[in-house]
Amino acid sequence: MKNTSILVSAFLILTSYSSFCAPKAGKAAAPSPIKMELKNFEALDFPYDKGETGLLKWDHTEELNDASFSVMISTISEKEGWIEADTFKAGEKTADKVNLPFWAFKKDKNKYAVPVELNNVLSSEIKQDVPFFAKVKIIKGKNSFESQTASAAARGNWFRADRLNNLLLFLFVSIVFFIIVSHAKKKSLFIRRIAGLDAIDEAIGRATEMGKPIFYVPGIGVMSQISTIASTFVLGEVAKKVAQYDSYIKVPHYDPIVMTVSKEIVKQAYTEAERPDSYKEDINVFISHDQFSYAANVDGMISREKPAACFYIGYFMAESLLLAEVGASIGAIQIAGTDVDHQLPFFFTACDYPLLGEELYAAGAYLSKEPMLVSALKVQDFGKLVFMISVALFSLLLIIGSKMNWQGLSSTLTEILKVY
Amino acid sequence: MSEGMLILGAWIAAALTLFLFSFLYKDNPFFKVAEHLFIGAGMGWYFQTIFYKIMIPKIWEPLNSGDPFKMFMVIIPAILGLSLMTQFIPKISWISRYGFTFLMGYSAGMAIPVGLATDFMNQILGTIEPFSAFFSLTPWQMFNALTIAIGTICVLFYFFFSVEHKGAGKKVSNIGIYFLMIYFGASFGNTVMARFSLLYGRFDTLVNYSSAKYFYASAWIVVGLTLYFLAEKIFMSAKREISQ
Amino acid sequence: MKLFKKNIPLAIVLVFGLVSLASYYVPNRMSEDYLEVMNAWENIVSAFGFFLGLISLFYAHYMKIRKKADGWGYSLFVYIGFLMMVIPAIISHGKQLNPDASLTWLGWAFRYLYNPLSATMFSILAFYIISTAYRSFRIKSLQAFVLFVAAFVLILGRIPVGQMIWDWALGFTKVTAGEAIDWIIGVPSTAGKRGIMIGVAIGAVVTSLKIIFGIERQYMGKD
Amino acid sequence: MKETIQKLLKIDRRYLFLLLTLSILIPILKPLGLPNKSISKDVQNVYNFIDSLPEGSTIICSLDYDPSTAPELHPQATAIVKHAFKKNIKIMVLTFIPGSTGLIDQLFEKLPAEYGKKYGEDYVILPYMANIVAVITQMNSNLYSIYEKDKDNTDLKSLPMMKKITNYKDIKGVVNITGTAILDFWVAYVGDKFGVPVMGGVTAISQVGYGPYLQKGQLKGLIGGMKGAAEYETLIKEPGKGTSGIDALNVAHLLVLALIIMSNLVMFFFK
Repeated sequence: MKNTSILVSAFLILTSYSSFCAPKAGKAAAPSPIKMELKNFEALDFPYDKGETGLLKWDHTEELNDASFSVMISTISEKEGWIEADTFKAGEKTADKVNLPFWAFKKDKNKYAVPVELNNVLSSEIKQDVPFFAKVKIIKGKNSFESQTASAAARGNWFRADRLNNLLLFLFVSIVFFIIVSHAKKKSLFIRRIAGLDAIDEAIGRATEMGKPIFYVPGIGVMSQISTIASTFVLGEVAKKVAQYDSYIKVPHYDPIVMTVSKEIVKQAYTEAERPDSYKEDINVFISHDQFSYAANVDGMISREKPAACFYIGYFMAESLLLAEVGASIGAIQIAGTDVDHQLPFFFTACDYPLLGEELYAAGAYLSKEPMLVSALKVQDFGKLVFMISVALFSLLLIIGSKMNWQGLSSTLTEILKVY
Repeated sequence: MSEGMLILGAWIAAALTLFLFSFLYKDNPFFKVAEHLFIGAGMGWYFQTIFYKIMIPKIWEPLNSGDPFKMFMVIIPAILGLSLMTQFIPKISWISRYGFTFLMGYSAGMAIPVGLATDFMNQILGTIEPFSAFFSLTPWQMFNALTIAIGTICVLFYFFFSVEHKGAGKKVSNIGIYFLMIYFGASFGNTVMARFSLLYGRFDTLVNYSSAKYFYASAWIVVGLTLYFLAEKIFMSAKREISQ
Repeated sequence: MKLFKKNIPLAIVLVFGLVSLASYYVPNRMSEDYLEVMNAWENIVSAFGFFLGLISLFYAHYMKIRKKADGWGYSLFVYIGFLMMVIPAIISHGKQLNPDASLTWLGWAFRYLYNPLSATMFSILAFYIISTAYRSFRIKSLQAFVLFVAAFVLILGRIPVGQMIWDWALGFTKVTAGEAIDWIIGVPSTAGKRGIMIGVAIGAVVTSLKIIFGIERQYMGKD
Repeated sequence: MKETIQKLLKIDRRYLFLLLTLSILIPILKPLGLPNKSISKDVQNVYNFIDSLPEGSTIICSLDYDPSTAPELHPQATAIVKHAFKKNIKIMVLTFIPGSTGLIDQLFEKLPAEYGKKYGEDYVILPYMANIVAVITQMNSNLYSIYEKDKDNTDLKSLPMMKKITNYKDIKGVVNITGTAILDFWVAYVGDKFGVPVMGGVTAISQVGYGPYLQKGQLKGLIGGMKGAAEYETLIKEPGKGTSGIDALNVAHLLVLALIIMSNLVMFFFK
């Protein structure tokens, strides 16, 4: 891999460099009769980062026991500008304590590996590759010794090998995604009943009978939020039905871009329902780009216009209950869906038909029955299956492992799943 | 700011607070005034934020910096932003798509690895972690670890879309529903205190504004509102009698 | 025309999607710069979007006033509220505090106009929480009972008097209210929340894939 | 009779609103002094820590809350400041969220005069800073490289109480009162890294999440919500907003519980 080659070349350059300058440094700083050396002391670039961190390595030897170290860094020259970057005791900061997974970093307990965050040491923002010099002061009792000087450059790397687990998972998911989606069949696939979505017809029908409007509140999300995208999908289907029933819908907006998109969608829905003449520009109204004034005004509108049905579908924060409770007080049928987990309890208690979390994403597929979308639902189910199986399998493995005392199993599993 | 302005401020703040609260009794002209003022003030607040935090430092200054690269990096999003305005001309309104498609791609791309990392891998890890030293746990901790793992699986099963929830599947998804109920109940109950504290804070401010220092602002406004509602009630019932 | 209306926008989504995706795996400064630029672009585009909203808001209320529609008088207050924030902002150059920490005009408008309105709207939730609780925590089924118990324990155990009641009624169990709350939040409630979160995460990943590869394009309208 | 009781199920919700208003308003006007005897270990720890500091030592108070969480957190901050003033401990106030500057002004409007304290000698208020991690790490070497001036633009070094202070070595402890995740930064970057004792004051909701930090001793103590504030006020024997607040919360919570029990009883026996 490219990384390793960079590492190796850096290593070669550095070792040659440090061996070249070591004698000089040794001569300069050798006042004490007993000499302590660091074995295999080297400065490297810290791998897989954007180039702000260097790495110092040396072997642990017996004579270093109960010593302590003070790491010195200079970016000017090996003679001046030394800044203390780190101090620690022997046994700390060994290579197995570096926060990188086993496939990306050799975790040798008998080697010190000290990352040096140049940003923090120099207290300035680093914008390009920085060459630096490093040496270590070894303090043992009252004596202190200085090691040879090593140097390297902290450079930006091109691949985060520590995130390989994430990348593999992503590739796996996308392959499954493409296989399932490209085999989408024309005949309808089974989707389990989602009560909240079945109620849409009932709600619109009732509003039509009573001659009252329908409110569709898309929440305070911006267009790039997944819940808002899902909401525009449901809006399309709801608007189509409203057009068919020749009822009246109102969509109050928080975000102007979402309004732009919603206008197109509602217009399209009316055209598809063959009622383009019933479409009005004031179906989508902009209210306010401020959370609570939006809530206040929508509350006011609901209590004045007394809609027979209210939809709250999209991204909601504290206004969830502000809207749902006013809707409930005028006796509207309320259908609500959001993926914000901590607002779900309020929709669940105050509304008639809640769509819980993921059900919102399924709404588009459920209502349109479009094969491509339905098959994407299968991918979602597959993902859940993967989760369930891995939890079951890994926990079983861990339980057996802890019974049989398998060393390293839990740390290996942890590193595979850990986010770096 | 002079003392007088602070007292005036207290009167305005007390009035607006009480006007919004009056909605709890019923919709009324005072609430409507506060509500519309709030829309304007909310938009005004954002307007000045956008003007002083985005328009000036991020658009105006780079454009005047004379650095062609910086200017270029502002002109592109500015054109994309302007394309949104085609919304007002129905014939070419499709151009506004260009204004947000890049945002859609950008945020969709960002969402995937982060979603996999924090909500997928991390959650598996969190669920299985207690099992790594399973036999050194107390029986109660063992029970808890198993409950979380099994509960999570049941809840996920409830969300399965392509399987009909019948027979054993129904039982599993039912167990999942119980876990959801506990989450909903607990999360609801947990929020109660925070909301009550907020209300306490509002009331405390109102009580503060009703002190002599502010010439009893909140007290006078409460009296005024009460009189209004009484008068309206009497007037309305009188009107009803006449119409009967 | 289809090229401009559909294909190019979809290509933009694809390209930006893949580049953003890759930036997670590339630690180099370039990917950081890319994210910074995207952030700035997002800010600028949404700033223009805000003006789109402002224009439609002003237009709608202007029409109400011109047509003397029902309640047109209230529409005047939209403009008043706007000016009451914007004029002070211009006078005090967008700063809320003077160097001597006294309020500027904008600071005054924020503290006595915007803030009470926001905070009051937020605090109205306390009233709605009580009426929702009254209506919906009725034990009609076993599921509703579980919902009720979880909420009840959390409400009771949070206040000192509640803890005293708990100790009086359930003291013999040697479990304190705090421990019961910790258990509910830490164990069964975590399972419920985690299930929702994982479902949502997978749904979000799949939806993002659909967007990047142009399978989900409802947001572009249909023609 | 039965029908009248049944009507309770569909009671006009405005009566509920009225009850809630009274249950919160009355304790504000006339504190009931409901029992709040138990004092949690974590609050006691904060109190003990500050109480045992030698006179004249300096602590940092990072006050990072805005009006939305102020009802819970402002009483905590008030109690801490009162305690420090009583013990003649000097306070350095920092903030990392812009919304809290007004609240900090409010806090120091009257308190110092009551305890005969002077700005610059007994306490100092530093200006708002945006980048918390950079600031709190940098303060380990030299705080003047970040804060040259105080919030009134006076040269910070010229203030009497700053004479002996250059970095964390001269600071005895940090109290961070916040409704955000800023406390996590203090724990991770200052407590763990530089060994300065960190204590927190948080909202009742986020209190649960800090269990692990307390257990491992990364947090020396924690004040949680209004109850924590009330407990602290009891400890320093200065009942204030926390005490009346917890009264109000007690009554309001009991009201909710009574209402949901009542609606269930009515449903069971009369339907």
